[in-house]
Amino acid sequence: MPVEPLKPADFASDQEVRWCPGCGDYAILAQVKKTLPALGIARENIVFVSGIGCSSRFPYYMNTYGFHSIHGRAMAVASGLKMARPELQVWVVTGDGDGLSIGGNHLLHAIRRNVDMTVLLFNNRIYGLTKGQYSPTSEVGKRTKTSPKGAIDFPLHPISVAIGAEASFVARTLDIDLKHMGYVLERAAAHKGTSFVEIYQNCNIFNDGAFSYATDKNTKEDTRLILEHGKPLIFGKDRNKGIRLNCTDPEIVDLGEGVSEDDLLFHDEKAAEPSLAYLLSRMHHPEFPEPFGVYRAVERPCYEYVLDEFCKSSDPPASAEDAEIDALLNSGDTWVVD
Amino acid sequence: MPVEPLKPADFASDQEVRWCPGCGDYAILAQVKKTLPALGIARENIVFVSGIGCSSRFPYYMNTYGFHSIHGRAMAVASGLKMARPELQVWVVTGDGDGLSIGGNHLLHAIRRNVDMTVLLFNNRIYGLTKGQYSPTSEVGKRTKTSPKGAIDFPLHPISVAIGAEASFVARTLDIDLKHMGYVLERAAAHKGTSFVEIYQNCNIFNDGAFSYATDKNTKEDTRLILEHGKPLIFGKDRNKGIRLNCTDPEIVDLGEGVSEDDLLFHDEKAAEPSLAYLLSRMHHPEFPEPFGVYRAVERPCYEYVLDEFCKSSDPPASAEDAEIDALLNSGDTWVVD
Amino acid sequence: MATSTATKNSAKPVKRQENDTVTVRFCGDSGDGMQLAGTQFTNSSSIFGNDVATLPDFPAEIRAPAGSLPGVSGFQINFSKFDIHTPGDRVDTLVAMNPAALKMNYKDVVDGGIILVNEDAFTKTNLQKAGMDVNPLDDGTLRDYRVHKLPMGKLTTEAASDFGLNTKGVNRCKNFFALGVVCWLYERPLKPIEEWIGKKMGKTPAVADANTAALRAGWNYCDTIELFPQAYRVAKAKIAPGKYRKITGNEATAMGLATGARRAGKKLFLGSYPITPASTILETLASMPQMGVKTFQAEDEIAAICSAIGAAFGGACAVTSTSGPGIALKGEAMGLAVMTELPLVIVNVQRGGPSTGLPTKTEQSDYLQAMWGRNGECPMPIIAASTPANCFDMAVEAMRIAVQYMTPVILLTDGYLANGSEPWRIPQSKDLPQFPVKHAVSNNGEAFMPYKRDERGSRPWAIPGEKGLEHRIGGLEKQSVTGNVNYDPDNHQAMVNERAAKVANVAESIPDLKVEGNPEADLLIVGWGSTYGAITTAVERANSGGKKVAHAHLRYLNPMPKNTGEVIKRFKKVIVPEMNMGQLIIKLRSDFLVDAKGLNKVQGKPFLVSEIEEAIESALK
Amino acid sequence: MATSTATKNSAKPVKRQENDTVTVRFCGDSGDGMQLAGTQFTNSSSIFGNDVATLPDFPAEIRAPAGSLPGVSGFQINFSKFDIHTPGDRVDTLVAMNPAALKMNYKDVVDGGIILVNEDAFTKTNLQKAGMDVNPLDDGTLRDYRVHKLPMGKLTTEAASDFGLNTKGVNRCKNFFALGVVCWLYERPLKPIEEWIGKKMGKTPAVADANTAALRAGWNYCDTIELFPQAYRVAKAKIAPGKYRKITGNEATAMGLATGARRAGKKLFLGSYPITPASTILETLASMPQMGVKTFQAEDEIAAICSAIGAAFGGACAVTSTSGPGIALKGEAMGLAVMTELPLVIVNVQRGGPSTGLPTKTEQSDYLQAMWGRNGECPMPIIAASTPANCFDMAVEAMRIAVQYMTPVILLTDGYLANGSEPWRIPQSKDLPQFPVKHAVSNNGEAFMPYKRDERGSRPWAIPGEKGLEHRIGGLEKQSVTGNVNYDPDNHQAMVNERAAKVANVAESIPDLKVEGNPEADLLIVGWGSTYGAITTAVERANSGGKKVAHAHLRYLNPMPKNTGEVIKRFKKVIVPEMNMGQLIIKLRSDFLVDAKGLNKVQGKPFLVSEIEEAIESALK
Ligand SMILES: Cc1ncc(C[n+]2csc(CCOP(=O)(O)OP(=O)(O)O)c2C)c(N)n1
Ligand SMILES: Cc1ncc(C[n+]2csc(CCOP(=O)(O)OP(=O)(O)O)c2C)c(N)n1
Ligand code: SF4
Ligand code: SF4
Ligand SMILES: [Mg+2]
Ligand SMILES: [Mg+2]
Repeated sequence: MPVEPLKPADFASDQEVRWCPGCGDYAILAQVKKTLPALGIARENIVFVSGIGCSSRFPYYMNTYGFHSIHGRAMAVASGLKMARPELQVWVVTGDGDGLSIGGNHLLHAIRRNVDMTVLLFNNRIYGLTKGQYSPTSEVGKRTKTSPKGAIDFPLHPISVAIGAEASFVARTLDIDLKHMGYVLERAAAHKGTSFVEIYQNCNIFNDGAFSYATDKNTKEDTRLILEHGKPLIFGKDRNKGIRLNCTDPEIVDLGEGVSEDDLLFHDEKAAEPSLAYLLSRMHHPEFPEPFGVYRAVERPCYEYVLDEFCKSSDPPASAEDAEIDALLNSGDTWVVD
Repeated sequence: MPVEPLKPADFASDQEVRWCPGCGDYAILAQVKKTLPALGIARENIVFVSGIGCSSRFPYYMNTYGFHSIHGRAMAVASGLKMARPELQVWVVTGDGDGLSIGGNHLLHAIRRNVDMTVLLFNNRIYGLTKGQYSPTSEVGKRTKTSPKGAIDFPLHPISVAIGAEASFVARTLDIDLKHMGYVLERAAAHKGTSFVEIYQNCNIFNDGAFSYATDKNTKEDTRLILEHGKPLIFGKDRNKGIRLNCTDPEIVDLGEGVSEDDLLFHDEKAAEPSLAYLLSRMHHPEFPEPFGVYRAVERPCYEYVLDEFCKSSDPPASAEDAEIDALLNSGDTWVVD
Repeated sequence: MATSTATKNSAKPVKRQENDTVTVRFCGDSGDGMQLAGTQFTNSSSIFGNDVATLPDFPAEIRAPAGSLPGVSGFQINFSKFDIHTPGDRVDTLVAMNPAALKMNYKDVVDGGIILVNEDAFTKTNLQKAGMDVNPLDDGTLRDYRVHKLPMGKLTTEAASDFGLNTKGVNRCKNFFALGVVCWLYERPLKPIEEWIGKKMGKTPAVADANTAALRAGWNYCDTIELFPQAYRVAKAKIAPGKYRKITGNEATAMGLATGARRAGKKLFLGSYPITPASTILETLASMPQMGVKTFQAEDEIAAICSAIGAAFGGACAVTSTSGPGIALKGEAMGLAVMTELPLVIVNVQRGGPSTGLPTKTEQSDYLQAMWGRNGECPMPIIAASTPANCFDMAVEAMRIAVQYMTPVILLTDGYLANGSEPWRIPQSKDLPQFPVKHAVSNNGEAFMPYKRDERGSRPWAIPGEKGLEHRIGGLEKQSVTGNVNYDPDNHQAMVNERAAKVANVAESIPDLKVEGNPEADLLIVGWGSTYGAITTAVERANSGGKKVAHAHLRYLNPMPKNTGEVIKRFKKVIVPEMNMGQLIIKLRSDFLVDAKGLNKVQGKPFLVSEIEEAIESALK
Repeated sequence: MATSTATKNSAKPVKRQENDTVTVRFCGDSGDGMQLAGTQFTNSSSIFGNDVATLPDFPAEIRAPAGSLPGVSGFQINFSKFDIHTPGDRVDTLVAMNPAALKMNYKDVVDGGIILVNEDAFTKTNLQKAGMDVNPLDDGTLRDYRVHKLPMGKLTTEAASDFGLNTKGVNRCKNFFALGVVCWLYERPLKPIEEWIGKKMGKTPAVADANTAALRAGWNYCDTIELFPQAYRVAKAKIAPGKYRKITGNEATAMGLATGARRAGKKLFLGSYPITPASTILETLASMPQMGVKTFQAEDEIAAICSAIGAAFGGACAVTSTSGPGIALKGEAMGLAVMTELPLVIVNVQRGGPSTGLPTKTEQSDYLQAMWGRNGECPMPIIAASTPANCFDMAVEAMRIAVQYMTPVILLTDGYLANGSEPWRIPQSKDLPQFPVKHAVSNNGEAFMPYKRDERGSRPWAIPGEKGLEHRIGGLEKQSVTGNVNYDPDNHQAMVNERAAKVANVAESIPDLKVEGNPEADLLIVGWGSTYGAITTAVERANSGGKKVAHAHLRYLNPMPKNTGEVIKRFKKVIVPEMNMGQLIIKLRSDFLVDAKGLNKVQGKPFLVSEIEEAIESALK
């Protein structure tokens, strides 16, 4: 069925957007709206599912089908929806609290099952909606209302978690880099399987500047490493620095002084085993530039399509006499009394 | 306080052990009892906490303090216990269902917090207690009561999950290799932080022989790779095969034919970053020998000890007049009416 | 009490005493195959033409140590020439395969009843394992019973060792030997059993032949050595003609759900997580992909219900099944289903609580949880099945209410119904209710109002894929009609009222509460759920014994049938038997201000008929 | 109505009308600092010597778009020369900082009441953001009120721009300008406010000075231009002498828990997960490490309660705090606490439901969930606080009951109590109850019996570290006395009974239900929780208006005080006001078979006094 070309504005619902002025969520919303038309999927076949949190308000602002569920359970709701209706395009929007604190287990299991949907985890390293408690991605020592002496929980790294859970697609992008986000979103949407996308998102009210090192014009070339499949890992304003492998440890080297591009680590999204992607996920600011882009994109069967193969059947006719019911009820040992 | 030397039998409770005859759990129980005396910790200072499952019956059989909690929540119960009483030695016994299905999130978070306790995950790749449904570690295609056409969930690898969750100590052992198990248990108990130990365990009723490749005398030398810190990765009956690194991919090589030990990957438990440990966790039968022993053992602050530093205080004296209460209640803005 | 000659299987004529009703219990070690023997005895009895009711009793452990008390497994069958409703209070014939089984069960045998023991198992070791110093076969313990000691091990070995099985294999046939004996005793036909063996074990002929040989050996042994001075017969019951099958409650629930979805014209989606005694619903539905049934074994109970809610949003007939502890976990998500007004069936196969409690035992103690186990004003329809076969009808009903009223519906059954079985006259699809779903469709670009209600109070079910109906739902309070998020005080009150009214409206679509027994009585017994059999039998007996008692059994617990208050207030005395400490009675007393009295039992076991008879008696005193 | 001269702050004498009670509401955009202005006004009033009660009203969004309707934030204070119990039904003076705030609030002002608006904010854009076409200051909308338009922005700028702040910084001071105006109007002392500014903002003197200047400018503006023809005074209340502080319900709960643990001679452990409106309990306790309080922000509510159960097993005074949806998640673990009989306090700060509902609004709709939201027979003591300060006492009580009866205890408060505040006479530790815990100790190697009960029905609390008491507990049914796992039918019944009896025994340790108001009346109002203030005021007014009404307020909901039935049956008519659709009333009707009538409101807002007065009136008609 041909779909008329849509514009970003067609994806805006009639609900007033209610994030704090200056919140990074606005940029993400804008970019998602910009990306969707290119996918050529009719609005009615798209569903946004979320949990609870500032980020999870997202579905209300999209003129598609949407489900703002309960805290931490978006992945489970979305999984069920996708199993029942494999033909839909399903997006999950979640936060670092929603997706990794209360919802960590559902994330883990949806990812391993490789249910075909795109997961956007808005990581602002804080609980926004409940007004500023630390989150599982908050750094050690962070002082918040619930950690007045500084947080003592060692943070999770969302991408490491996803890779530990057998993710087939993992990527990272950033709220303010719309172009990069657009690329990543397109790739994620195109991937068959659970596409896990971490989006660094600024909460200007409770954790302002958490990612300033990666957004600041002066530092971003040195703090970000843009991943490109099949290319060596090069970064820096002058693109003169690279990442080399020392056994399983990455190290930063200066290009040119006896080190050529060929000595560098080459990115391979499609590596059969995720060890390279995992290793990349360990590169953290300030020791390393942080990798952005697609860490891993491999093919693996999707749960709901295999399930659908087993059960292939359209909605049954609602007929008064139903041979399949009769067959079911009469299966097994029966006897006749007359 | 000197502790009188205990014998394994001292750790047996008066409860009759009720696993199926032939169950791998018996061997683990025996070995835990054998290991404990050497630790020199008084019985009353040891607590075994579990969830629900066959494996989770474990605490009943130990003459220590014990808590058989609810399905999936052992890690949370144990974490709270340890926070309240950091001086205790706490063991968690869980199953692949209890720990990785319903309890996956608590496992993840306890591990990242590095609460100082030893977690024994009995992996039999099946739900035993509920009579044989597939588990999150069951292989794709496994036929069980709930997967009559074969399971379509891609399994989790417990060690990859633990590493993805920032584990400071990760190890694997096997029910029938008591000596190896003893070594791993001792190491795990000695480690300060969450020690995660996967134990391959045979469920002879619902999943018999799941690990026969690793237990069978004829194959075990070729299917198991015993990790030793600082040593090259060598295996095989004649110890003539090794693991070499090709970028981030392990490969099997034959020693001698132009390949020397020095070309092999050397094990390093203490690597600052867990990438090596992760890579090892990706070596699966039948493509690779499976690594047994300590994958990773690094130091990191433990949540409950830092918390205790903040709150250092013994149980308060129960005195009629309590200056600290009065100080608390009188804190903030007050005024006097007279 | 007439006597008659033997069946064609028998070598010589046997005198058989006619009985109306008999209760047999097989018990032994978990490894002894007692569930199988019991099931086959049931099948044979059903096919013979008796009415039957059964009660399996599993140990909590998978395989407790062989010969130990916790390892004992039992299976009880009541078969009769009349309609029966319970597996029987007390046992006429007990088969005990080892000392532990004997110890745990002999007290349930009627005075003068028959006890058949496998003598070979009464070794010193086995006696010790059962915690017995002296052999109860010798010390007079069993003096009130007719005890028959059979060397079943030896006899089975003799009969079954010619087919190439090893010793262990041969020994495993002794449940069929015991079965053969009891079949002889009660003149059960062997043919259905032999056919079953052929079908199930046919692939390994050695096994099939050995078991058949053991079965026949049991029968022939009785025939030959005249083991029993007296044999019995239970005449065929007057059973409505039709095609029958034996059905357990969980099978019936699973089939009812699958059927219900088709009667709605939809596919079924089940999101579930294994838990005793509900797992077999998941297992049964997992084997029905040909019906378009999709099952999903989720990572936990919360994911299970949430996946079902997602599937319901997508347009599936969605179900989640579990037992009490699982419901406790699902509470928050049940609230989401109430707020989003999506159809969803939630099955609770109740078990002994609180907490992990007694996982393999039965109880009715989750009624209050079903009513009120959620935050906020969160009403849901609740219905309960009364017999194993009734689980089918109530599952269909649950689905009907869910889709017609756009609401989650709780279906309560329990461990006793789940595992118990009865013969079921198989209904024909054309006689089953139909309630095809009509999804909302776009109306010329008219703005879609997802919370605009119809005459039932239901909102439209618009599903993704329908162009023009794009809308958003969620757990926040919504504005009436538009469904937008709304915090207005009056709107909240209005929506709370609308949700309550919708659930109350379900009463318009359910049958009146029927009064069984003697409607002119002063005493009314009000029951719900699986107590149906025991109450019915007790009330029948009381009435035929000259007393006057009425019985009303609630299958619809929320809302209750419209005439419930009128019925209950009509009687001078009201007794409410429940396998809990008094739960439904709280609602009855509060709603109707009637001084109903509870009859309560929390022992992991169903009521005995006699317990209810006693309560009737003392109430009428 | 006397008049008097001005305070020392004032330039010239002002005539002041004496009022008994006044209600002021500050409202504006979330960014306008209304909560702060309200709090400071409250402090000043308390210190001045009035009785006060407050009600903040937060928007559900963190920062809805500036100027929008959902972004409106409010804070209401009632201050009086008498004892008061509510923040006031209707508003005497409203401060509205922008059009949206005016629109959302003006209808609550009494006829002829004062409305102070920040004229500068009534721009076209702002009017549009509030969805208004015409300016309500001009179109007669406010004709029934005394409206004062102040150019607060401009005046604040003039006053506060000399201290080096940028425009934004200066503009942020306008809440203090408004506060200065209202302080003048009601003769509130500025000193406590200025001291507070000095303490909190002292580190950045520019900010402190600018705000102080704005505050004084507000006051002086009134003084100078004679803005109000009439000023007011509310005389000091006759307040019991002592040291006072202002306290919100959540602060009181947190302090009560910390205090309770010390009175038990133990350390406090809190396992919690943030959720509105309970988060501030976690936040407050997180700041008390000096009291030996350990707080743990868990990954979810289930981990939170389970960590607390683990801590209780270890010997801590353990607590978990949350709101309704969190309780729904904790149900299964609450059952574990019941089965293991460990002390545990579970705080539910109720909010609007069902599901996510209205997170920032108040409701009492979790009583039934507290009673029955778990599988199996799973009884727990439940208590409820009636005022913000009473949260302290009830938190101490919850801890006492938990450790004395070895049981989880539910403490119910709600969003209204949590955020509302009142002056609190600070108790002295020596006057507080003490209940030191005695852990079980080893007795010469005698076998330890973890489920042997004392006269209260409590089992011993033996904790790891005690040699000789090693034992195992868990969620499976346990044998009486020994605590071993046990599936015996009679034992299960016995244990269900023992657990119920223990909870019932709590009634022995609690005060009788008191009858307030006129005990000779025919009409009794039965309340619980935060309706206390509104009911008390309504009953006082009715009685002083010549009617006869009694009031009984339940703080102990399970078990109820022993005389509850007797009290309730004594009256001809019983009305039960609840901020739900009728929950406690179900238990009252069922327990006592009394035809009590509900007065129900589910609007996310507390009862108005007038609503209860009306119910009294129509009941007495
Ligand atoms: C069951 C439950 N527990 C807790 C909450 C309260 N809550 C709402 S959102 C949230 C965390 C939000 O953090 P995050 O997911 O990072 O989203 P953000 O607001 O930062 O975008 C919490 C704790 C809730 N709504 N439901
Ligand atoms: C809340 C809850 N859900 C489900 C169950 C049922 N249940 C008990 S153990 C178990 C799985 C056991 O598997 P595993 O953890 O692998 O242990 P094993 O028996 O294999 O040792 C399940 C599903 C339960 N007891 N409680
Ligand atoms: S609180 Fe933070 S995350 Fe939430 S809307 Fe405001 S800026 Fe965005
Ligand atoms: S079912 Fe399996 S895991 Fe459980 S006790 Fe038996 S053999 Fe062991
Ligand atoms: Mg966040
Ligand atoms: Mg297992």
